[in-house]
Amino acid sequence: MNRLRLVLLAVGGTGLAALLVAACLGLPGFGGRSHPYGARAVHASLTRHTANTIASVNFDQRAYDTLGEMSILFAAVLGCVVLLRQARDEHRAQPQPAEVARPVRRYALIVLPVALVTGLYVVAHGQLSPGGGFQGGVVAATALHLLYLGADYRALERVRPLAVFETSDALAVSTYLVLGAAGVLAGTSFLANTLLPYGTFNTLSSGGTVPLLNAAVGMEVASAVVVLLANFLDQAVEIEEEHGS
Amino acid sequence: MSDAVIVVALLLTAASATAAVAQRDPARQALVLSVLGSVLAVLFTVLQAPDVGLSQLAVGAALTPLLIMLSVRKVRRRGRTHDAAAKDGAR
Amino acid sequence: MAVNGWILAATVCLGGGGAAALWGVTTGPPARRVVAQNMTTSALCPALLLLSQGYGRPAYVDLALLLALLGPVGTLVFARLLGDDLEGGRPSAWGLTWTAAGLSAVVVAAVCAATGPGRAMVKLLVVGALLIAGNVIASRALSGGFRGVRGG
Amino acid sequence: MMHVLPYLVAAYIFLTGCYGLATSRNLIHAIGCLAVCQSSTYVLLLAVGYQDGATAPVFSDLRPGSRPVVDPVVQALTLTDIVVGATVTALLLALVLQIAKRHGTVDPDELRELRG
Repeated sequence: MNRLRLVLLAVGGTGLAALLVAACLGLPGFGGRSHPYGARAVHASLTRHTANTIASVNFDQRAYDTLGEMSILFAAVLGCVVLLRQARDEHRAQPQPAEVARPVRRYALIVLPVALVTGLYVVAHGQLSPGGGFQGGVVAATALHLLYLGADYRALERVRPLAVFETSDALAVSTYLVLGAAGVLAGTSFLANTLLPYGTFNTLSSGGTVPLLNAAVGMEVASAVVVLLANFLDQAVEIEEEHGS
Repeated sequence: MSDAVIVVALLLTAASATAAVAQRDPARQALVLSVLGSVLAVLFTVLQAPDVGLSQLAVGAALTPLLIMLSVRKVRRRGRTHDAAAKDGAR
Repeated sequence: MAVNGWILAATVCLGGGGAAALWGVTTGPPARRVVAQNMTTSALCPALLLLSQGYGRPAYVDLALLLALLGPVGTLVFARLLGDDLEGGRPSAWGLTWTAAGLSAVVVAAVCAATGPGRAMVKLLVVGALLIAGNVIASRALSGGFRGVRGG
Repeated sequence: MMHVLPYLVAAYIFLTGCYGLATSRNLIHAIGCLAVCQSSTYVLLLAVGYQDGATAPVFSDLRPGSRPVVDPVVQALTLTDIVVGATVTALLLALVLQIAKRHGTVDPDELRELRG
């Protein structure tokens, strides 16, 4: 049985490898000069005064894709919450308070605000410099969990009202939808970037609706990651099964 | 010159990916995955994609290993409490 | 492209440091693997700073900033959640730690000297401080920073 | 060689991940291998968009038009790819925790025996 499986894997893998190598040899060469889509995307981004072309592609030219991606994230977090909820045969055990060496505790408490500010900075400058809602949101959410490293899980639970984060997750998705629908009401199409003036190139308010959509995504990602990690931490640290069940 | 750094980053990525698959213990694999995440971020910088590099750093170097380690801890803790319960039952 | 000293230095840093860290993280007892994972941050973050200077793009410094912030956090997570495996062989690789801190300091000083005073330099100094502090603290945590953490 | 090397590396990473997935004895390890497979797609996409001697299409510290830039469309696609990949990993890990609770094992072979 096991040997049969390995033989099957070897045959399939060799065939796939041959096909992949053939496909690689047929691709346009690495580092080539011809990028027609790229040139057009850069041009469109510059006419709309968005300095970071990737943010322009994500939140303006292909904003509809980002809506789909947000829905995937939202649905996945919802699925995790349902899968990891406390079952009837489980109970919560109070975790023992942890002893953390003082330098580690001090480091965590000093870096926590620095990381939060960095996350906000990355979100806020998403349409100018590298960064954006996704990256900054994950950093801000990770920063909150420094409290778990510096102190213990109970300290984290005190400053993390989960209901608030769940609400803000849903609120951010709705904000994105409302901003998209506002385009329809204004007489253009869904998620069209025609609502706001484009502003001065390379300033925080440039790019029309890009900074707003970016902020909504940042809020959604940050809340989603906090909720996700909270559920996993609950499972790993607090929830125990009844003995002998 | 810029080719040399791309080649080094690519080879390092391939080596980390191989190492991540070869580690059979999930906890040790999580360590290698976090190295793979950081190396990928450098590769993306070299390929002139800093946005993607930032995202890979946040997700690959911190979030994914953390989730895997928490799952490993849960599965191990489950095993421990079950063994203890089985011993109590035998007694 | 002409020969660029910054990119050359980054290639050496990336190749040498990355290969050493990868070898360390795949072999040996668990304690040594976590130390090697910590050294990845100290090897790759200076490489990112050198690349940012080599490509002439100050915006790339954000990557080094994020790695300097999140790398030690990741190591602390491993130190915390692998607590049981690390019992017994508490690693104390202080020689390696201070070598890595020295490398980071040299790279940050060199890039600072090349950019000159201004806001960019403040950012570089923040990255350097975070990198060195994070590296030292993570080493401290690995050599016994989380004692008796079972329930939490 | 240089004009196909990145594509070949992406293909190699994908195949390595597949090998790990097929021979895995632990579902958590299999999810790690899936993460390796996902990373091959990032390498492939970014390699397609690269241009020799170009720089990132981010104009916060660059005058537009002063240097050639790489393709931003594939970078935006990769960004989406990474976020969706992370959520898939999280969802699969949650499923594995459920399996561990219901069946008491995370070894795929033992799971098959349980059902039979």
